[in-house]
Amino acid sequence: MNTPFVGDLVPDSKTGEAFTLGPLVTGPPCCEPVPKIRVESLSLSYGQNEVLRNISLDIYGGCITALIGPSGCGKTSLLSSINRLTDLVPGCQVQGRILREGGDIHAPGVDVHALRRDVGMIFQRPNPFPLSIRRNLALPLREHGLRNAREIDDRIERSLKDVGLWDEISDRLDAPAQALSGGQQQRLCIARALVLEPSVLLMDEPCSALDPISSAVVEDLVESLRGRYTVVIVTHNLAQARRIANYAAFFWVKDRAGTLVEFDHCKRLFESPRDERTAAYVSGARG
Amino acid sequence: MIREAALGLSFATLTLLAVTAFAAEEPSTAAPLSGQLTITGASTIAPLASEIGKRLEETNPDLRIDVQTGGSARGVADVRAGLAAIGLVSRNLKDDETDLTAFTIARDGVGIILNTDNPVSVLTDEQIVDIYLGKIANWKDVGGKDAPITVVNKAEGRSTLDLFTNYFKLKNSDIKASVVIGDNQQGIKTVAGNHNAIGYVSIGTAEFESEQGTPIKLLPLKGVAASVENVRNGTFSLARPLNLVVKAAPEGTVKSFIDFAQSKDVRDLVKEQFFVPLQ
Amino acid sequence: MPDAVLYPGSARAGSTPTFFWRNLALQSFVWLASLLIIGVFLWLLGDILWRGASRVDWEFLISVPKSAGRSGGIAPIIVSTVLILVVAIAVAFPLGLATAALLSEYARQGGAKVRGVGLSLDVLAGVPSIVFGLFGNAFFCVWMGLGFSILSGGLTLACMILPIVIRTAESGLRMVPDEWRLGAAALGVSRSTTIVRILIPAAAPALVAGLMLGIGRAMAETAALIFTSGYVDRMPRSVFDSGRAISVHIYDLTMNVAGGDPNAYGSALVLIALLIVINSAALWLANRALDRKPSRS
Amino acid sequence: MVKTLSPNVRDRRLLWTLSLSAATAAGLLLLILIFLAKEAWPVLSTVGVTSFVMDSSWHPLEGTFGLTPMLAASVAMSALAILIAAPLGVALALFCRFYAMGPVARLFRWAVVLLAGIPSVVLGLWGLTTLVPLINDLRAPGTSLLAGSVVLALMILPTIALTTEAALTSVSQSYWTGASALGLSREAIILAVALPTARNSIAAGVLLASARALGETMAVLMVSGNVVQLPSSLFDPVRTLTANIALEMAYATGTHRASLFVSGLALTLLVLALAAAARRSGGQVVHA
Repeated sequence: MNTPFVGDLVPDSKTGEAFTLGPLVTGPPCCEPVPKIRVESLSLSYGQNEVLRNISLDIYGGCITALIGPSGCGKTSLLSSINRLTDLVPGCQVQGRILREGGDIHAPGVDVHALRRDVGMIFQRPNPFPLSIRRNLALPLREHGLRNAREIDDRIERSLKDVGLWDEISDRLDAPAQALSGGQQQRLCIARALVLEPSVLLMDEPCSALDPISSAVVEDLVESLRGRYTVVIVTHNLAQARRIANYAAFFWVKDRAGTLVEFDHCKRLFESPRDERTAAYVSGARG
Repeated sequence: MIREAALGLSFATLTLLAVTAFAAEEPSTAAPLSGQLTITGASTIAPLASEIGKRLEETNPDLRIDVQTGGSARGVADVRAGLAAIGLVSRNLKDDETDLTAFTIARDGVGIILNTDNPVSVLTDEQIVDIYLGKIANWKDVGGKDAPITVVNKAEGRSTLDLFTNYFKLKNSDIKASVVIGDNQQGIKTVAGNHNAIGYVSIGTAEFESEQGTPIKLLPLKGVAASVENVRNGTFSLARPLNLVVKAAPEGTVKSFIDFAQSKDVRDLVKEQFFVPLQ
Repeated sequence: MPDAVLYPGSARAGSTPTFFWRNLALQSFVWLASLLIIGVFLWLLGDILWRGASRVDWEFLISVPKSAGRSGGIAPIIVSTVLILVVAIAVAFPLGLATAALLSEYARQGGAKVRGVGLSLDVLAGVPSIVFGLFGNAFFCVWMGLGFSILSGGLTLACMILPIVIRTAESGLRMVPDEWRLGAAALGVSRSTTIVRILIPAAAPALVAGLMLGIGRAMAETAALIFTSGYVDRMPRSVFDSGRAISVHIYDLTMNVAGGDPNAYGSALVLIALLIVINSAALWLANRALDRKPSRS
Repeated sequence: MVKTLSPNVRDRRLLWTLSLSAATAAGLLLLILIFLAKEAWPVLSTVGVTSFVMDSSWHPLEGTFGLTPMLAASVAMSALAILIAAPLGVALALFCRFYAMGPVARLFRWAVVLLAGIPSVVLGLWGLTTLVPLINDLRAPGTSLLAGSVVLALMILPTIALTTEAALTSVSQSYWTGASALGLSREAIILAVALPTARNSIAAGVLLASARALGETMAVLMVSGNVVQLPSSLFDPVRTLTANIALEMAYATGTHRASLFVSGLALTLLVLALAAAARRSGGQVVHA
């Protein structure tokens, strides 16, 4: 708890390779200098395979944090441990802590459903349920106890407007969701997360399975979410990270486990990286 | 949707159950005969008993007669256990079955059948015994073609087998069968499909099948032709009674059924099933 | 030549003729075998059609059997058969679906216990129907006091088709892509809702297919039903009545009733027609389930 | 109604319900075994297991209880049926998957499903009136191990064909594309890629089919002759364990009846062994 996070990079006392970072000094006005989520010495393994080693990282409220790095360095695993989706993976062990607004999400008695309601997640491939568009959005609402049909409809409308889908599909809400185009499906999935009014959104390469035009639409959408939501996004598209993120964390595989190499303001990480691996990666020389 | 359908289905079944449970407890009306009568036993008699039951139900709409098939032994066992009011036994009662009373409703002869392609037309009792014991294994030994004999025998426990082995003083374990069959028609089909087979089946059905063009023929026994007529007049000796058996003196519905089954009213049914009506 | 890539040991360069003959042999075997099977099948079907078609008309379907089934129709037999099936499905489907959901969705947590369930299902699938008949007779008819009844027969068949329903439903559920499970979990949707609202509808075609297999097996069953649902060929008034299933009817007509063959073939034809109807209905249902337009429940 | 329950409670209830169902399903087998054992006990306790194994003949009314010939007949008939049905079934699946055009494949598949649904009684009847006379022309009496095996093969062929086809379908399309990209012929792909990949599932399907073959009753009863003897040739009439039960059960009482339950128990244990073997081989089993 007493890890300093004011000021600049402080090497971790144990490995000297994990970092924490102070609040953004010159960031956009939406960013609050308060860590919404704090990852403390997190290690994660699937059975014998260590995937993440000793990650410490602060995620600031209202900002977009990009996780970058080559494939297989544990970015997605980190993402799914924030909403405890890793619980579903047999043999997955998590060490260290993840604090959400000060409370450990792994503490006994934490309602995992409530956690996931507040921490939405978008996947790489759009995964609308094999139901109608309306039911895709109504299902999570009903699940979390909303029964009033008008309120459900209102919230469906609002979230569809938020993702810019309302004008496109408001006349066919009862059509199967899987009849939508890929980009529309992904925006529907974002709407499905937003309809629960979460405070955090985890995005696992939300644009990588889409065509360039849809990808641009979704990217604009993500950017528009800044300020209202805390967004953590995994992306392989460095230009995209550079365009939209306030913070960036660079991961690299060391001894077959993912480690955090550098965490900084996005601009600084790209323009004047401290670590040579980061420099090589962001310049396109490696990775 | 599937879930709804399943729910609907379960609901429908439950309703059905409830309704029928109610229906089952309905008090009987003032019709002459009512209630349910369960009859189990010999598969030979079951079709006949079933038809008799239906005819009795026609005049007594509240009466239900359920006939279940099995074997004579099951008829005896179910009557003893009280599972059935009447048992069907297609043989005379044995010495250890004196606790039961039998009412004969018809007679049935058992005849030896051959395929019509078989030139043999007469076999003596001794020859039949030797064939079943495997001492004669080729038709040429009894005046037929040079072909191995296919011996068709009945499965253990059947009363036709009992009748056959008793008549010829055979022990079932000594019989060298090539085919063991269950019910009557299987015997007829087996012999019809095999030129060199010999078997024994109910005479009435064999006569009928033969008339229908099934390639089987009945052999005379001791010079007496195997025919329904000769069973009726008692000259054909390989015959058996078809019995209804009860534990206690019959009364009520049971008595009515037995009386009806023995009456002239069902003669046509007995003939229809190729059995021999009582004199 | 390219085969050398896959058969480094067996292939010699330039040995194309070997492969030519091998390919030809396989090709002819596949063709011959398929034609043989279809030939035998057509022979069988043609046989039944030829012998049964003259018997089957509307009258045959709506009248009661006369003279032990030699003449008359099979209306009560059809009703009994359908009732037995309804009972069997109403019991086996929910039970099977629930068990399948456990096996596919919770298998990891169950460990040895779930494996035990799986093994016992495999054995159950192999238990001869006649043994089910013995069991059903002693358990449902005698011990539970249901007697010879459609209910006893249906319950016995439910036991018999349960493993089929479970195994097909299980594999159907397993084939539902994980992304929906993850997506639902990420929304904080409970497992129960995920299973009921997403996975089961998604697996509907497989579930229906499994049910169809079960129904097919159940309809064709003779041995288990003679001892449980019984022999009475009267129109059943309730599921507590004894009722003769169509395959029992066919068996009795062919094995026990002289002159019963024509009606036996007629009944067999009806049975096969029923199977076709049920099969097509299931396919139609499965397709509808796939692209149905869900209402706002 | 659901509103008042938190997701956790709902999940716990669901798990409970599902476990209960699974326990019922699994308990069923136990119930059947217990019941069989209970009914078989009177004769097992007095006569002993050894006479069921050692006695050379089956005349329960005369005190001999040898099940070995029938066990041998059951195994031989099933094995022979598999020997006939497995190559044919796999060939049919290959045909539907790799050779036939769309509608033809659908037609064949439909025929196979229909064949799976033909009641064993009808197959038995067909066997008795058509097949048995044919075999009888070769060698009397026609009702034989061979007739039983052929009818059984017809019955289990759909199972094998459908399982194999399901397994072949699950062999991913990418293999097909990849193998085609290497310029392999259709036959090479089948032999080198498709069949080896689907091997386990096919094996599991065959084991399942053999369990079915072992358990089949009515058709076998009608065509195999039912004489209790160790088969020495294909043309010998034999009696299987299932046919034994069906032939005599309705007529059996006392020790005779109990010894038939021993048949049932023996059969179930045989299937248990098969199922364990199928588990070990480990493919995904499709029931058809």
